[in-house]
Amino acid sequence: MRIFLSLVVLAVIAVGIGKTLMEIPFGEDTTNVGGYYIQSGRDDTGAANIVTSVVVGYRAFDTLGEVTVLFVAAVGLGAVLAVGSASGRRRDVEPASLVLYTGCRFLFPLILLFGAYIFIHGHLTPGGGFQGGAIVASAFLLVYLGCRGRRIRHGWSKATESLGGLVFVGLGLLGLTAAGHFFLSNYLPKGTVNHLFSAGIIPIIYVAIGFKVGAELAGVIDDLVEESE
Amino acid sequence: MTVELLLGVALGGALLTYVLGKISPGLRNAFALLNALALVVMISLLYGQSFERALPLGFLGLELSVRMNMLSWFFAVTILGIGLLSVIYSLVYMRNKERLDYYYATLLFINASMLGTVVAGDLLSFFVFWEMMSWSTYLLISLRGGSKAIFAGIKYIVMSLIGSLTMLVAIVSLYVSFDTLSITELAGHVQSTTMGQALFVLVLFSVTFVIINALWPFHTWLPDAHAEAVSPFSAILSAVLVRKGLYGLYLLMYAMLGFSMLGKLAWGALSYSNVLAWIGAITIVFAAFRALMQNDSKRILAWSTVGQGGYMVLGVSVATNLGMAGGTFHILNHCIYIALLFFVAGAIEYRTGGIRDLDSLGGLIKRMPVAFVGGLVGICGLIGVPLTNGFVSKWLIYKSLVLEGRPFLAFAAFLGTWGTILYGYKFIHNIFLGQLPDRFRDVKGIPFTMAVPIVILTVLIFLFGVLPGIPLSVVDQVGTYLGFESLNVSIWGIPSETGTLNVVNLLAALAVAGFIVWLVLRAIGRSVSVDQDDTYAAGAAIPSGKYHYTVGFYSPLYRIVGPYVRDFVDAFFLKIAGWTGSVCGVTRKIYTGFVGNYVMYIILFLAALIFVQIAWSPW
Amino acid sequence: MIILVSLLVLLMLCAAIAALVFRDLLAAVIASCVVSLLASILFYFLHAPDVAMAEASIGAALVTAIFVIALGRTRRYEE
Amino acid sequence: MSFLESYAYYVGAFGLILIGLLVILVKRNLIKIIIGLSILDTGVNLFLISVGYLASGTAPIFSREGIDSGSMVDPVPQALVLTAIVIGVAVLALALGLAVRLYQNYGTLDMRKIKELKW
Amino acid sequence: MVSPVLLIAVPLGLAFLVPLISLVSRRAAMLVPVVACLFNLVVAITLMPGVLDQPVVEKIGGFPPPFCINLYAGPVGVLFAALIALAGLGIAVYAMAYIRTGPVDRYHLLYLLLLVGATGVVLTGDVFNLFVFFEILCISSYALVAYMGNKSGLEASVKYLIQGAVGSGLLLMGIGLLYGQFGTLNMADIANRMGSVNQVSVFVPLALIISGLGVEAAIFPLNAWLPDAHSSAPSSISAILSGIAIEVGLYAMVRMIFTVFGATSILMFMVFLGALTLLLGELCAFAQSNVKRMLAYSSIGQIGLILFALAMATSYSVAGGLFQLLSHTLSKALLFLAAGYMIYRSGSMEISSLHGMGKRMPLTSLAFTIGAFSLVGLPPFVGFPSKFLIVRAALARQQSIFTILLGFVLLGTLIEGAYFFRVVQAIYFKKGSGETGRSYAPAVALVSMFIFAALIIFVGIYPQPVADAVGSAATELLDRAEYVRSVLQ
Repeated sequence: MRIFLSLVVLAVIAVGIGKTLMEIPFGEDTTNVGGYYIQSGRDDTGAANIVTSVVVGYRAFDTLGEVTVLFVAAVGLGAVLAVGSASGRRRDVEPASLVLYTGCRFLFPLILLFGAYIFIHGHLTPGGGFQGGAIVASAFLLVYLGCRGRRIRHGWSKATESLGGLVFVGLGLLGLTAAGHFFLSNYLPKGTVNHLFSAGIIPIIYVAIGFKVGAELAGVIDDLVEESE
Repeated sequence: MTVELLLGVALGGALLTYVLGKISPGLRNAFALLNALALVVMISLLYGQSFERALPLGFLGLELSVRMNMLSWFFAVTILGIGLLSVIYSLVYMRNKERLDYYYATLLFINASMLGTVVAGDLLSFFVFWEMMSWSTYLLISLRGGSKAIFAGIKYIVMSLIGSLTMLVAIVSLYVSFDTLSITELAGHVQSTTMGQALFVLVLFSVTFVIINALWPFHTWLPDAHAEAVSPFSAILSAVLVRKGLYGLYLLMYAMLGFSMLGKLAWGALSYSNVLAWIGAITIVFAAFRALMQNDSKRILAWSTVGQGGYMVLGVSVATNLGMAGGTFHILNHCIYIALLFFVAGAIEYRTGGIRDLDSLGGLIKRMPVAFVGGLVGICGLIGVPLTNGFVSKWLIYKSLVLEGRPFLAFAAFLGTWGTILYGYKFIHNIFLGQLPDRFRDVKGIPFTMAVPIVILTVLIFLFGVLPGIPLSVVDQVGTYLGFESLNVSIWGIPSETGTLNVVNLLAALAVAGFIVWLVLRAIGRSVSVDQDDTYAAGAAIPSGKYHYTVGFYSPLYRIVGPYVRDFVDAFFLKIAGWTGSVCGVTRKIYTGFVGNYVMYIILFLAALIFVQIAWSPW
Repeated sequence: MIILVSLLVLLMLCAAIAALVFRDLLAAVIASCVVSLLASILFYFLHAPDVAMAEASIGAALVTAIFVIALGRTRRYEE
Repeated sequence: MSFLESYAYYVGAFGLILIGLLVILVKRNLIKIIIGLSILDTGVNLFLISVGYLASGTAPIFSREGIDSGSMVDPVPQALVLTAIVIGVAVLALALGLAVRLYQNYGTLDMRKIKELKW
Repeated sequence: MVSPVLLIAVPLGLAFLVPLISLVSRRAAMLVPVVACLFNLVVAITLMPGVLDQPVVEKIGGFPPPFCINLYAGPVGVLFAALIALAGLGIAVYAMAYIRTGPVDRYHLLYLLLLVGATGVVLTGDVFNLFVFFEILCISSYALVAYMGNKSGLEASVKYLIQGAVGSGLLLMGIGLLYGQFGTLNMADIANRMGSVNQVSVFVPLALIISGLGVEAAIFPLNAWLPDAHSSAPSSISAILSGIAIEVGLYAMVRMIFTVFGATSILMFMVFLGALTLLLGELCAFAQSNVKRMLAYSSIGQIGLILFALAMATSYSVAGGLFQLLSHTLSKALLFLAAGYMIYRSGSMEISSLHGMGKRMPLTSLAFTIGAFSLVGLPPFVGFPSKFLIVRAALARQQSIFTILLGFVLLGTLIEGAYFFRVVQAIYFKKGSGETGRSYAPAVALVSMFIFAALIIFVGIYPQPVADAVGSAATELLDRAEYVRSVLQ
């Protein structure tokens, strides 16, 4: 009964959306803002990756919000799992096998490095702070899986989160005082496109995001794996 | 002496009373008394003045104003006078009770807001003060605590809220049409309005005023509220607060709409005044019988308040200068004797330890003579015995009804008076006459400060009864202010072509009649007083409690009319409240607690929007 | 190309339906992981390498890991 | 064929969205509902990307000189989806945390049994 | 030159600072929201006079508007920002005393982020940015609802989260469809191009967006999360959710309908929906015996009233709706705050356990009474001018349908009055069982309550400045062309 009703209702919605999609031809150029970004994104922001120039340049404010969302979730998860938690005990699990342990210890720095590469080169190649951060976090996930009992120090992860966010906001606020008087305006020299040191504040922001996202996602995993404190 | 100052003193005094109460109770009492007294002095200084002034504070682009004229002055003086007496009375009555700071502050606040309603020069400030009056009254009705008082409070505030919401709609509708709320300006504009709107506004306003004036069928809040409030406050409720409804009717019918407009709002016999008059008549009769059925001293008085309101409305709706004068004068008179009676009932309650049940009182005449005199005079005024003020006003109302050719209405009014006599007698008899129950042997008389208001009011009843010209000259000025022809008032009464009301002649006639009665009684001989236990049934003495014959007073009458005078309106309203409760109980079941359902609501809402658009494309 | 895409889409929808019907929650989680992974491939076909990366690393990997951890602390089967 | 060409992605996207919604609507297990949310998110993301697609386009990255900027796909939906993915994972993480705590408190994840709050 | 972006950036910076601060001292974190709100209040008040003449369009990143995200600090935005800062300040002060258990630093951090999200929603001029800030607002409220970690809090939070997530999914779908049709996300730009496409095809995005935002705005069939969440959250959070979160949702919805879509044809439907929401909310509230749940349902009713007024779409009615929104924020926040400590002392949320509170906690009870009276719309409290404006607006439409709907709305108010008066009586006039000793709420909490009470009375007596601000806000909301012009000039 319930399924039937759901299907009927969803069918109605599908029909409605389908009708609307007729107006949005697939695979054709309907953009107007996007076209501008492609045309002048390189000059405006100095980033080769136009997605990056949109994410950290034109729509950097969204990204600030996005970072905040992740921050909220990490903090909120901590709060939810911490308050009135049934036990502060760590579950005793048998340690991983030596092969896994050694493999993890070996892979951990490599994955970290890969993550760092991804977010440092965010303005040049696909990837950026979020992807890099997620990879960094997956390194920590590996540690949890392979080297049970190891945990990141909360002080450090908190400080990283905090500093990452502060760098982002601080860079933005500097824009108010620096050239142009706009929040998050790209006031640093843009350099040459396709060079590592180019695109003004974009790489700095992406690095900050990378650290922050890495720390937050690792914190999320940490919170879920262990009931903290 | 300005009205702003008056209002400021009244409102500020109320707040200050509360603060002072936190410092010292004595200081608070003194201040409350002083404040009430100062207000009376101030209002008497304002006698005869007439002005309208804008307040410095506007409200949402509207100009607020206060005004003073005979109508306002008349109502203000009753409010402040009863307020003062009530405060005096409270000093002892409320002693040793809890929350006195709250009590005095709220009492004075209610007085201040009532004062505000009558001096308001525009409908918005009228409404604001009206609402302040409503909620502060609500805060005081339940003061005693207990389920009955709480029920009375909620009943009052819900009715009152209905009234104020309808009034708000009416006021705003006027504002939307004429872009002003000043009463004087509206009076000019209203003449140009359409019939439909006039009727809309009139009906909405009338609902409010009928509710607050507790006319049938919206009387149901009053008996509960008046009976359950503390007595000094019941006096205020009954004497002045209820009559704000009449003030509203005056404003509406005469100050704003005017005769011509009222005259136009008629379909044959079904005119606004007629409907109102019949509501008044029904109220009179219904309330008289309901009062008769009560066994609670304050409830009797409460129902009599309902009934007397009917007289006033009768007088007002007749819309001749005589009827108007009768109605207006009756407001004053009622205010005097009902306050007196509540004070008396309160005094009995105070001395007997909270007893209001008429079956268990009796014989208090010797223990509380002042109360007896006050009660008797008050009841006489209520009934309209000659030489008391009630007589004059009722006489004016009857006369106007007869002159206007409204025999049925006049008959209803007479019927009501008979009822009044019956329950008035019951009140006096069951409290003061008959045997004194043993447990009341040691009851003391009324304390001095409680006696003061009683004595003052008793004197006033006689004064206005014997010299009706004093108040009538004021009443006449109210009438002329509202546009009625002036009555020719002399100090002794109203001389006119169709029979003269002259209290001197009446006095003489009564003196002669009294002398004859005295002679007859003397000729028949003295009655013999016997001891209470000096009665025998089949030779055996019965314990005195058994034949306390106030129990079941009028019970034959109850058996006959009882089934027909149930308060079915009240029952109806309670039923509506019950229905609302069940509707609520059903409605809340929407929120089943299962989150899948909740998501289903969201999706259904979306699907419904889309479906309607696809099917009918209304948007 | 279009056939490949259609197949992927079909596979993805099948995985999604599998996630709907599996009573073993772990299997359902893996199915949703497959959905993400296939979506990630589709992103790549749609010339969105950034998004593909993000979906693969976040949507497929991290989310699945979080799910599995959470499953470990609750119960594995639907009641 | 042309239908597939035009709408394969859309079908995929809205298929995911509808299946996700269906999971949320008919399933009682909280984890299942959260899986549904994740599928819903993926579907929405896929839809957004498909909106920006240009049939003959290239990825919007000037990875080497001489790429025709006219043939790039729209970068804006990609930026949006990046954001949406992160937001999705944030919500999911929080939801799973809550689910864990809820399980500790109620001993079940069946939402039909978890309805102390109603009416 | 004060920039409106400071309203978002500075509190956000402070929020990022909190983990560092809490490394030093956990309790010190509780000062951060207070500081942030004070700052925002000052900034918003500084911006206000200028904005009333000429809205400030802040281009973030410095690109020309359709290409950047812009903040639109018009009268509405700044008014809301000020309101958020004001209510946020009062509740933050209260929470300093009220929140004693759990990771307090995280509480204050999430609280601050919730305010940031709300401020972002009201200031932004970009559809997707609105979504992002909305998520900040929602996610932090999910977490805060569950903050106490008790059964009901967790349950409410999960239910809220599921519905909220579905809502935001729908919203995102709607935004996607909009982008597909217009190729832009800037509100003014979309509004500008709205005429150029087939009106039928924008309906589905509109429906999606209304449903999505409607979940957070708690309009009738979409509001099932609200009573649970508002009644189970810590009282300070109930206050901010009732006072700010749902209003912000409603604002977003109205902004979408008025400015972005210019969908005047659906407004009549929204008027009905508002009246329906009002009636159902009040009816449900009437049947409650749990005081916080009653307040929560009353919020639904109030939202219905606000929606009713806003959807009538005349300058009077929108002004009245915004005024009502403000008065609801102040009153409901005060009610929840006062109820919070009464519940804390009596240990139960049942109305029957509040008996005799008038004697035990006189000041808190007074605060509750003021809030209740104001919500019912009694003068001289702030609820009255707003009710007056709404009634005026409804009658000024001069159509009998609006008069009839107004009758239903007033019926709702009557029911609301009945249950609030019932509670006030329970507090003051019923004899409480058990403990009767006096116990005051902590001074800090009382200060916060009295800030609200004083505002309620002050604005109730002297509504003119607020009425002016609200009036120009209404003009802004209704004047689509001016909005487009000032952004895209």
